[in-house]
Amino acid sequence: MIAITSDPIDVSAALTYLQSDQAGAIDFFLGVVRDNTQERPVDRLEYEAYDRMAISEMQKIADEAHQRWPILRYTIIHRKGTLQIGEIAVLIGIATAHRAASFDACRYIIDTIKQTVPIWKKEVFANGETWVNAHP
Amino acid sequence: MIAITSDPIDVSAALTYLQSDQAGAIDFFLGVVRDNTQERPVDRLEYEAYDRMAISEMQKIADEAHQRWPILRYTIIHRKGTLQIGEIAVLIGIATAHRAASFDACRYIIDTIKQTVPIWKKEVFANGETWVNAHP
Amino acid sequence: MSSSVSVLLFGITRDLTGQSAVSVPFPEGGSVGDLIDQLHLDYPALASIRSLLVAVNGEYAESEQILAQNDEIALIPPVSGG
Amino acid sequence: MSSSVSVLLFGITRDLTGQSAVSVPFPEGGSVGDLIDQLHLDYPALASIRSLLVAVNGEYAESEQILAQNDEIALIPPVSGG
Repeated sequence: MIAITSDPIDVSAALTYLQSDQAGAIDFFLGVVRDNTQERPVDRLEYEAYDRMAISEMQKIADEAHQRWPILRYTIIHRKGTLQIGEIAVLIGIATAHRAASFDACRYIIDTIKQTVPIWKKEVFANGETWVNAHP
Repeated sequence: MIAITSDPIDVSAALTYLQSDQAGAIDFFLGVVRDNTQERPVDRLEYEAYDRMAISEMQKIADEAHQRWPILRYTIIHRKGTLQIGEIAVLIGIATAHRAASFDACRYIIDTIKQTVPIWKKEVFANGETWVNAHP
Repeated sequence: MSSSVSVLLFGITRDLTGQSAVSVPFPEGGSVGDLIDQLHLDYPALASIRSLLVAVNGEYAESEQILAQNDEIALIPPVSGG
Repeated sequence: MSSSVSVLLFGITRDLTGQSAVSVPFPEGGSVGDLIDQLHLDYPALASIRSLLVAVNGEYAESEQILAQNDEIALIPPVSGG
Protein backbone atom coordinates (compact mmCIF):
# COMPACT_ATOMS: atom_id res chain seq x y z
CA MET A 1 0.00 0.00 0.00
CA ILE A 2 1.41 3.36 -1.11
CA ALA A 3 -0.07 6.72 -0.22
CA ILE A 4 0.56 10.43 -0.04
CA THR A 5 -1.60 12.12 2.54
CA SER A 6 -2.21 15.49 4.14
CA ASP A 7 -3.45 13.81 7.32
CA PRO A 8 -1.33 12.60 10.23
CA ILE A 9 0.13 9.15 9.60
CA ASP A 10 -1.54 6.42 11.66
CA VAL A 11 1.07 3.89 12.80
CA SER A 12 -1.48 1.53 14.35
CA ALA A 13 -3.48 1.34 11.13
CA ALA A 14 -0.27 0.62 9.23
CA LEU A 15 0.58 -2.18 11.65
CA THR A 16 -2.85 -3.73 11.24
CA TYR A 17 -2.45 -3.58 7.48
CA LEU A 18 0.95 -5.30 7.60
CA GLN A 19 -0.01 -8.23 9.77
CA SER A 20 -0.44 -11.65 8.24
CA ASP A 21 -0.17 -15.14 9.65
CA GLN A 22 3.07 -15.75 7.76
CA ALA A 23 4.81 -12.62 9.07
CA GLY A 24 7.53 -13.22 11.63
CA ALA A 25 9.18 -9.80 11.38
CA ILE A 26 7.98 -6.28 10.79
CA ASP A 27 10.33 -3.36 10.41
CA PHE A 28 8.96 0.14 10.57
CA PHE A 29 10.93 3.22 9.67
CA LEU A 30 9.51 6.58 10.66
CA GLY A 31 10.98 9.81 9.41
CA VAL A 32 10.12 12.46 11.98
CA VAL A 33 10.36 16.24 11.96
CA ARG A 34 13.18 17.21 14.29
CA ASP A 35 13.76 20.58 15.85
CA ASN A 36 17.03 21.42 14.13
CA THR A 37 19.04 20.96 10.97
CA GLN A 38 22.79 21.21 11.29
CA GLU A 39 22.17 22.79 14.71
CA ARG A 40 19.99 25.57 13.31
CA PRO A 41 16.58 25.59 15.06
CA VAL A 42 13.71 24.57 12.77
CA ASP A 43 10.22 25.93 13.31
CA ARG A 44 8.35 23.59 10.94
CA LEU A 45 8.66 21.77 7.63
CA GLU A 46 6.56 22.14 4.53
CA TYR A 47 6.37 19.18 2.17
CA GLU A 48 5.18 19.39 -1.37
CA ALA A 49 4.67 16.48 -3.77
CA TYR A 50 4.08 15.91 -7.44
CA ASP A 51 1.51 13.38 -6.34
CA ARG A 52 0.97 11.39 -9.50
CA MET A 53 4.65 10.89 -10.18
CA ALA A 54 5.59 10.47 -6.50
CA ILE A 55 3.16 7.57 -6.24
CA SER A 56 4.47 5.92 -9.39
CA GLU A 57 8.12 6.38 -8.35
CA MET A 58 7.36 4.90 -4.92
CA GLN A 59 5.63 2.01 -6.67
CA LYS A 60 8.76 1.38 -8.73
CA ILE A 61 10.83 1.29 -5.56
CA ALA A 62 8.40 -1.09 -3.89
CA ASP A 63 8.40 -3.34 -6.96
CA GLU A 64 12.19 -3.44 -6.98
CA ALA A 65 12.23 -4.26 -3.26
CA HIS A 66 9.69 -7.02 -3.89
CA GLN A 67 12.03 -8.53 -6.46
CA ARG A 68 15.02 -8.41 -4.16
CA TRP A 69 13.44 -9.61 -0.92
CA PRO A 70 10.58 -11.98 0.01
CA ILE A 71 8.20 -9.28 1.22
CA LEU A 72 4.80 -10.41 2.50
CA ARG A 73 3.26 -6.95 2.84
CA TYR A 74 4.53 -3.40 2.71
CA THR A 75 3.25 0.07 3.26
CA ILE A 76 4.82 3.38 2.25
CA ILE A 77 3.04 6.54 3.38
CA HIS A 78 4.40 10.02 2.83
CA ARG A 79 2.87 13.08 4.39
CA LYS A 80 2.63 16.46 2.67
CA GLY A 81 1.69 19.96 3.79
CA THR A 82 2.87 21.69 6.94
CA LEU A 83 4.41 19.46 9.62
CA GLN A 84 5.30 20.47 13.14
CA ILE A 85 8.20 19.15 15.25
CA GLY A 86 7.60 15.52 16.21
CA GLU A 87 5.18 14.72 13.40
CA ILE A 88 5.80 11.74 11.14
CA ALA A 89 6.77 12.73 7.59
CA VAL A 90 7.17 9.23 6.19
CA LEU A 91 6.38 5.71 7.31
CA ILE A 92 7.74 2.57 5.71
CA GLY A 93 6.60 -0.78 7.03
CA ILE A 94 7.82 -4.15 5.77
CA ALA A 95 6.52 -7.54 6.86
CA THR A 96 8.58 -10.64 6.09
CA ALA A 97 8.94 -14.16 7.42
CA HIS A 98 12.45 -13.50 8.76
CA ARG A 99 14.01 -10.35 10.13
CA ALA A 100 17.00 -9.66 7.88
CA ALA A 101 14.82 -9.03 4.83
CA SER A 102 12.54 -6.65 6.73
CA PHE A 103 15.50 -4.46 7.73
CA ASP A 104 17.17 -4.61 4.32
CA ALA A 105 14.03 -3.83 2.34
CA CYS A 106 12.96 -1.02 4.66
CA ARG A 107 16.34 0.63 4.46
CA TYR A 108 16.56 0.24 0.70
CA ILE A 109 13.17 1.88 0.31
CA ILE A 110 13.85 4.94 2.48
CA ASP A 111 17.29 5.44 0.94
CA THR A 112 15.86 5.28 -2.58
CA ILE A 113 12.84 7.45 -1.83
CA LYS A 114 15.23 10.21 -0.86
CA GLN A 115 16.94 9.93 -4.25
CA THR A 116 14.15 9.60 -6.80
CA VAL A 117 10.68 10.49 -5.52
CA PRO A 118 9.45 14.00 -6.46
CA ILE A 119 8.71 15.29 -3.00
CA TRP A 120 10.25 18.49 -1.72
CA LYS A 121 10.90 19.68 1.80
CA LYS A 122 11.18 23.29 2.86
CA GLU A 123 12.74 23.99 6.23
CA VAL A 124 11.20 27.04 7.87
CA PHE A 125 13.38 28.83 10.41
CA ALA A 126 12.64 31.79 12.66
CA ASN A 127 14.31 34.06 10.11
CA GLY A 128 14.08 32.43 6.71
CA GLU A 129 13.41 29.24 4.83
CA THR A 130 15.25 26.80 2.58
CA TRP A 131 14.24 24.19 0.04
CA VAL A 132 16.44 21.28 1.10
CA ASN A 133 19.09 20.15 -1.44
CA ALA A 134 18.03 22.81 -3.94
CA HIS A 135 21.24 24.81 -4.03
CA PRO A 136 24.83 23.70 -4.65
CA MET B 1 13.06 1.62 28.68
CA ILE B 2 13.36 -2.14 29.03
CA ALA B 3 10.54 -4.44 30.04
CA ILE B 4 9.33 -8.01 30.13
CA THR B 5 5.57 -8.25 30.17
CA SER B 6 2.76 -10.78 30.10
CA ASP B 7 0.46 -8.22 28.48
CA PRO B 8 0.13 -7.47 24.77
CA ILE B 9 2.80 -5.02 23.57
CA ASP B 10 1.42 -1.55 22.83
CA VAL B 11 3.16 -0.10 19.79
CA SER B 12 1.48 3.30 20.09
CA ALA B 13 2.64 3.69 23.67
CA ALA B 14 6.17 2.76 22.62
CA LEU B 15 6.07 5.38 19.87
CA THR B 16 4.92 8.05 22.29
CA TYR B 17 7.74 7.13 24.63
CA LEU B 18 10.35 7.36 21.86
CA GLN B 19 9.41 10.75 20.54
CA SER B 20 11.57 13.73 21.31
CA ASP B 21 12.12 17.03 19.55
CA GLN B 22 15.61 15.99 18.46
CA ALA B 23 14.48 12.71 16.87
CA GLY B 24 14.53 12.62 13.08
CA ALA B 25 14.36 8.85 12.68
CA ILE B 26 12.67 6.03 14.54
CA ASP B 27 13.18 2.40 13.64
CA PHE B 28 10.88 -0.20 15.11
CA PHE B 29 11.47 -3.89 14.88
CA LEU B 30 8.63 -6.21 15.78
CA GLY B 31 9.10 -9.94 16.17
CA VAL B 32 5.75 -11.53 15.47
CA VAL B 33 4.42 -15.06 15.98
CA ARG B 34 4.09 -16.63 12.57
CA ASP B 35 2.02 -19.64 11.67
CA ASN B 36 4.84 -21.98 10.70
CA THR B 37 8.43 -22.91 11.41
CA GLN B 38 10.34 -24.54 8.58
CA GLU B 39 6.95 -25.15 6.95
CA ARG B 40 5.53 -27.04 9.94
CA PRO B 41 2.27 -25.43 11.12
CA VAL B 42 2.58 -23.76 14.53
CA ASP B 43 -0.41 -23.54 16.85
CA ARG B 44 1.06 -21.09 19.39
CA LEU B 45 4.30 -20.13 21.14
CA GLU B 46 5.08 -20.17 24.83
CA TYR B 47 7.79 -17.82 26.08
CA GLU B 48 9.51 -18.15 29.41
CA ALA B 49 12.03 -15.74 30.91
CA TYR B 50 14.49 -15.61 33.76
CA ASP B 51 13.17 -12.12 34.36
CA ARG B 52 15.86 -10.64 36.56
CA MET B 53 18.70 -11.76 34.35
CA ALA B 54 16.84 -11.12 31.09
CA ILE B 55 16.36 -7.50 32.09
CA SER B 56 20.00 -7.06 33.06
CA GLU B 57 21.24 -8.74 29.86
CA MET B 58 18.97 -6.52 27.77
CA GLN B 59 20.31 -3.52 29.67
CA LYS B 60 23.86 -4.54 28.78
CA ILE B 61 22.89 -4.74 25.12
CA ALA B 62 21.20 -1.34 25.26
CA ASP B 63 24.25 0.16 26.99
CA GLU B 64 26.54 -1.25 24.32
CA ALA B 65 24.27 0.12 21.58
CA HIS B 66 24.31 3.49 23.32
CA GLN B 67 28.08 3.50 23.19
CA ARG B 68 28.18 2.61 19.52
CA TRP B 69 25.45 4.88 18.19
CA PRO B 70 24.03 8.29 19.14
CA ILE B 71 20.70 7.01 20.45
CA LEU B 72 18.24 9.57 21.77
CA ARG B 73 15.74 7.10 23.21
CA TYR B 74 15.17 3.39 23.03
CA THR B 75 12.67 0.85 24.15
CA ILE B 76 13.01 -2.92 24.32
CA ILE B 77 9.93 -4.88 25.35
CA HIS B 78 9.75 -8.66 25.38
CA ARG B 79 6.54 -10.55 25.91
CA LYS B 80 6.29 -13.79 27.86
CA GLY B 81 3.58 -16.41 28.37
CA THR B 82 1.38 -17.90 25.67
CA LEU B 83 1.29 -16.04 22.35
CA GLN B 84 -1.06 -16.67 19.47
CA ILE B 85 -0.30 -16.29 15.75
CA GLY B 86 0.08 -12.60 14.86
CA GLU B 87 0.94 -11.40 18.37
CA ILE B 88 4.06 -9.33 18.96
CA ALA B 89 6.75 -11.22 20.90
CA VAL B 90 9.34 -8.47 20.97
CA LEU B 91 9.46 -4.78 20.14
CA ILE B 92 12.63 -2.76 19.73
CA GLY B 93 12.33 0.95 19.03
CA ILE B 94 15.25 3.30 18.47
CA ALA B 95 15.06 7.06 18.05
CA THR B 96 18.04 8.91 16.60
CA ALA B 97 18.70 12.18 14.82
CA HIS B 98 19.59 10.44 11.54
CA ARG B 99 18.31 7.23 10.04
CA ALA B 100 21.39 5.05 9.61
CA ALA B 101 21.98 4.80 13.35
CA SER B 102 18.38 3.87 14.06
CA PHE B 103 18.56 0.91 11.67
CA ASP B 104 22.01 -0.20 12.81
CA ALA B 105 21.23 -0.01 16.52
CA CYS B 106 17.87 -1.74 16.17
CA ARG B 107 19.37 -4.60 14.22
CA TYR B 108 22.28 -4.97 16.58
CA ILE B 109 19.91 -5.18 19.53
CA ILE B 110 17.60 -7.84 18.09
CA ASP B 111 20.52 -9.92 16.82
CA THR B 112 22.21 -9.81 20.22
CA ILE B 113 19.04 -10.46 22.21
CA LYS B 114 18.70 -13.73 20.35
CA GLN B 115 22.20 -14.74 21.44
CA THR B 116 22.47 -13.77 25.09
CA VAL B 117 19.18 -12.99 26.81
CA PRO B 118 17.73 -15.81 28.96
CA ILE B 119 14.34 -16.11 27.31
CA TRP B 120 13.10 -19.39 25.90
CA LYS B 121 10.55 -20.11 23.24
CA LYS B 122 8.56 -23.31 22.95
CA GLU B 123 6.83 -23.98 19.65
CA VAL B 124 3.59 -25.84 20.11
CA PHE B 125 2.38 -27.89 17.14
CA ALA B 126 -0.80 -29.89 16.63
CA ASN B 127 1.11 -33.04 17.62
CA GLY B 128 3.99 -32.04 19.84
CA GLU B 129 6.16 -29.22 21.06
CA THR B 130 9.80 -28.14 20.89
CA TRP B 131 12.02 -25.81 22.90
CA VAL B 132 13.70 -23.86 20.11
CA ASN B 133 17.51 -24.33 19.79
CA ALA B 134 17.60 -26.73 22.74
CA HIS B 135 18.78 -29.82 20.91
CA PRO B 136 21.78 -30.32 18.63
CA MET C 1 5.76 26.75 -36.86
CA SER C 2 5.84 27.65 -33.18
CA SER C 3 3.52 26.88 -30.29
CA SER C 4 3.80 26.59 -26.52
CA VAL C 5 3.90 23.97 -23.80
CA SER C 6 2.72 24.15 -20.22
CA VAL C 7 5.20 23.20 -17.51
CA LEU C 8 4.31 22.29 -13.92
CA LEU C 9 6.53 23.78 -11.23
CA PHE C 10 7.18 22.54 -7.72
CA GLY C 11 9.25 23.49 -4.72
CA ILE C 12 12.00 25.98 -5.39
CA THR C 13 11.07 26.35 -9.07
CA ARG C 14 7.61 27.48 -8.04
CA ASP C 15 9.07 29.93 -5.54
CA LEU C 16 11.62 31.35 -8.02
CA THR C 17 9.04 31.91 -10.75
CA GLY C 18 6.16 32.78 -8.47
CA GLN C 19 3.93 30.39 -10.44
CA SER C 20 2.86 26.75 -10.14
CA ALA C 21 2.74 26.35 -13.92
CA VAL C 22 4.19 28.37 -16.78
CA SER C 23 3.47 28.42 -20.50
CA VAL C 24 6.66 28.41 -22.54
CA PRO C 25 6.88 29.33 -26.25
CA PHE C 26 8.24 26.19 -27.81
CA PRO C 27 8.79 24.83 -31.34
CA GLU C 28 7.02 21.64 -32.27
CA GLY C 29 9.49 18.79 -32.36
CA GLY C 30 11.65 20.36 -29.66
CA SER C 31 13.37 18.23 -27.06
CA VAL C 32 13.54 18.25 -23.28
CA GLY C 33 16.97 19.86 -23.57
CA ASP C 34 15.54 22.64 -25.76
CA LEU C 35 12.84 23.23 -23.15
CA ILE C 36 15.40 23.57 -20.37
CA ASP C 37 17.35 26.09 -22.48
CA GLN C 38 14.18 28.12 -23.13
CA LEU C 39 13.24 28.07 -19.44
CA HIS C 40 16.67 29.33 -18.45
CA LEU C 41 16.25 32.22 -20.91
CA ASP C 42 12.79 33.09 -19.62
CA TYR C 43 13.58 32.56 -15.93
CA PRO C 44 17.29 33.21 -15.30
CA ALA C 45 16.81 32.60 -11.58
CA LEU C 46 16.47 28.87 -12.33
CA ALA C 47 20.23 28.80 -12.90
CA SER C 48 20.76 28.96 -9.13
CA ILE C 49 19.32 25.46 -8.69
CA ARG C 50 21.77 22.59 -8.23
CA SER C 51 20.12 20.40 -10.86
CA LEU C 52 16.95 20.49 -12.86
CA LEU C 53 15.31 17.42 -14.37
CA VAL C 54 12.21 17.16 -16.48
CA ALA C 55 9.38 14.66 -16.12
CA VAL C 56 7.14 13.88 -19.07
CA ASN C 57 3.83 12.20 -18.30
CA GLY C 58 5.07 11.32 -14.83
CA GLU C 59 8.39 9.76 -15.89
CA TYR C 60 11.89 11.16 -15.74
CA ALA C 61 12.89 12.14 -19.30
CA GLU C 62 16.28 12.26 -21.03
CA SER C 63 17.27 15.56 -22.60
CA GLU C 64 16.96 14.07 -26.12
CA GLN C 65 13.30 13.15 -25.67
CA ILE C 66 10.99 15.00 -28.10
CA LEU C 67 8.02 16.73 -26.51
CA ALA C 68 4.45 16.57 -27.77
CA GLN C 69 1.96 19.33 -27.11
CA ASN C 70 -0.36 17.29 -24.91
CA ASP C 71 2.43 15.85 -22.74
CA GLU C 72 2.22 16.57 -19.02
CA ILE C 73 5.56 18.25 -18.42
CA ALA C 74 7.02 19.05 -15.01
CA LEU C 75 10.29 20.55 -13.80
CA ILE C 76 11.89 18.43 -11.08
CA PRO C 77 14.35 20.31 -8.87
CA PRO C 78 16.48 18.22 -6.45
CA VAL C 79 14.13 16.04 -4.43
CA SER C 80 14.16 16.02 -0.63
CA GLY C 81 11.42 13.70 0.53
CA GLY C 82 11.63 11.32 3.45
CA MET D 1 31.88 -31.16 54.92
CA SER D 2 29.02 -31.35 52.42
CA SER D 3 25.92 -29.22 51.89
CA SER D 4 23.57 -28.41 49.02
CA VAL D 5 22.73 -25.62 46.60
CA SER D 6 19.45 -24.70 45.00
CA VAL D 7 19.38 -24.36 41.21
CA LEU D 8 16.67 -22.56 39.20
CA LEU D 9 15.52 -24.31 36.05
CA PHE D 10 13.93 -22.85 32.94
CA GLY D 11 12.67 -24.02 29.57
CA ILE D 12 13.80 -27.46 28.55
CA THR D 13 15.69 -28.06 31.81
CA ARG D 14 12.47 -27.53 33.73
CA ASP D 15 10.62 -29.90 31.41
CA LEU D 16 13.32 -32.60 31.60
CA THR D 17 13.51 -32.57 35.41
CA GLY D 18 9.85 -31.83 36.00
CA GLN D 19 10.85 -29.13 38.49
CA SER D 20 11.42 -25.37 38.39
CA ALA D 21 14.18 -25.62 41.02
CA VAL D 22 16.25 -28.51 42.34
CA SER D 23 18.41 -28.89 45.41
CA VAL D 24 21.77 -30.50 44.60
CA PRO D 25 24.13 -32.03 47.18
CA PHE D 26 27.26 -30.01 46.75
CA PRO D 27 30.59 -29.59 48.55
CA GLU D 28 31.45 -26.18 49.88
CA GLY D 29 34.10 -24.58 47.70
CA GLY D 30 32.87 -26.39 44.59
CA SER D 31 32.90 -24.70 41.19
CA VAL D 32 30.33 -24.14 38.47
CA GLY D 33 31.93 -27.01 36.54
CA ASP D 34 31.53 -29.30 39.54
CA LEU D 35 27.86 -28.34 39.75
CA ILE D 36 27.30 -29.19 36.09
CA ASP D 37 28.94 -32.59 36.63
CA GLN D 38 26.74 -33.27 39.66
CA LEU D 39 23.60 -32.23 37.78
CA HIS D 40 24.46 -34.56 34.90
CA LEU D 41 24.79 -37.42 37.40
CA ASP D 42 21.50 -36.63 39.11
CA TYR D 43 19.57 -35.82 35.90
CA PRO D 44 21.09 -37.77 33.00
CA ALA D 45 18.40 -36.40 30.63
CA LEU D 46 20.18 -33.01 30.72
CA ALA D 47 22.85 -34.54 28.46
CA SER D 48 20.45 -34.24 25.52
CA ILE D 49 20.66 -30.44 25.58
CA ARG D 50 22.90 -28.74 23.04
CA SER D 51 24.64 -26.55 25.62
CA LEU D 52 24.14 -25.74 29.25
CA LEU D 53 25.42 -22.57 30.90
CA VAL D 54 25.17 -21.48 34.50
CA ALA D 55 24.23 -18.05 35.80
CA VAL D 56 25.27 -16.94 39.26
CA ASN D 57 23.43 -13.99 40.75
CA GLY D 58 22.06 -13.09 37.35
CA GLU D 59 25.38 -13.17 35.46
CA TYR D 60 26.81 -15.81 33.15
CA ALA D 61 29.53 -17.70 35.07
CA GLU D 62 32.70 -19.42 33.90
CA SER D 63 33.10 -23.06 34.91
CA GLU D 64 35.99 -22.19 37.28
CA GLN D 65 33.86 -19.83 39.37
CA ILE D 66 33.46 -21.00 42.99
CA LEU D 67 29.90 -21.15 44.31
CA ALA D 68 28.73 -19.80 47.64
CA GLN D 69 25.72 -21.19 49.44
CA ASN D 70 23.60 -18.06 49.17
CA ASP D 71 24.28 -17.51 45.46
CA GLU D 72 21.26 -17.44 43.16
CA ILE D 73 22.16 -20.16 40.70
CA ALA D 74 20.32 -20.88 37.45
CA LEU D 75 20.80 -23.31 34.60
CA ILE D 76 20.68 -21.56 31.22
CA PRO D 77 19.85 -23.85 28.30
CA PRO D 78 20.24 -22.40 24.76
CA VAL D 79 18.27 -19.16 24.63
CA SER D 80 15.62 -18.51 21.98
CA GLY D 81 14.09 -15.13 22.67
CA GLY D 82 13.09 -12.59 20.06
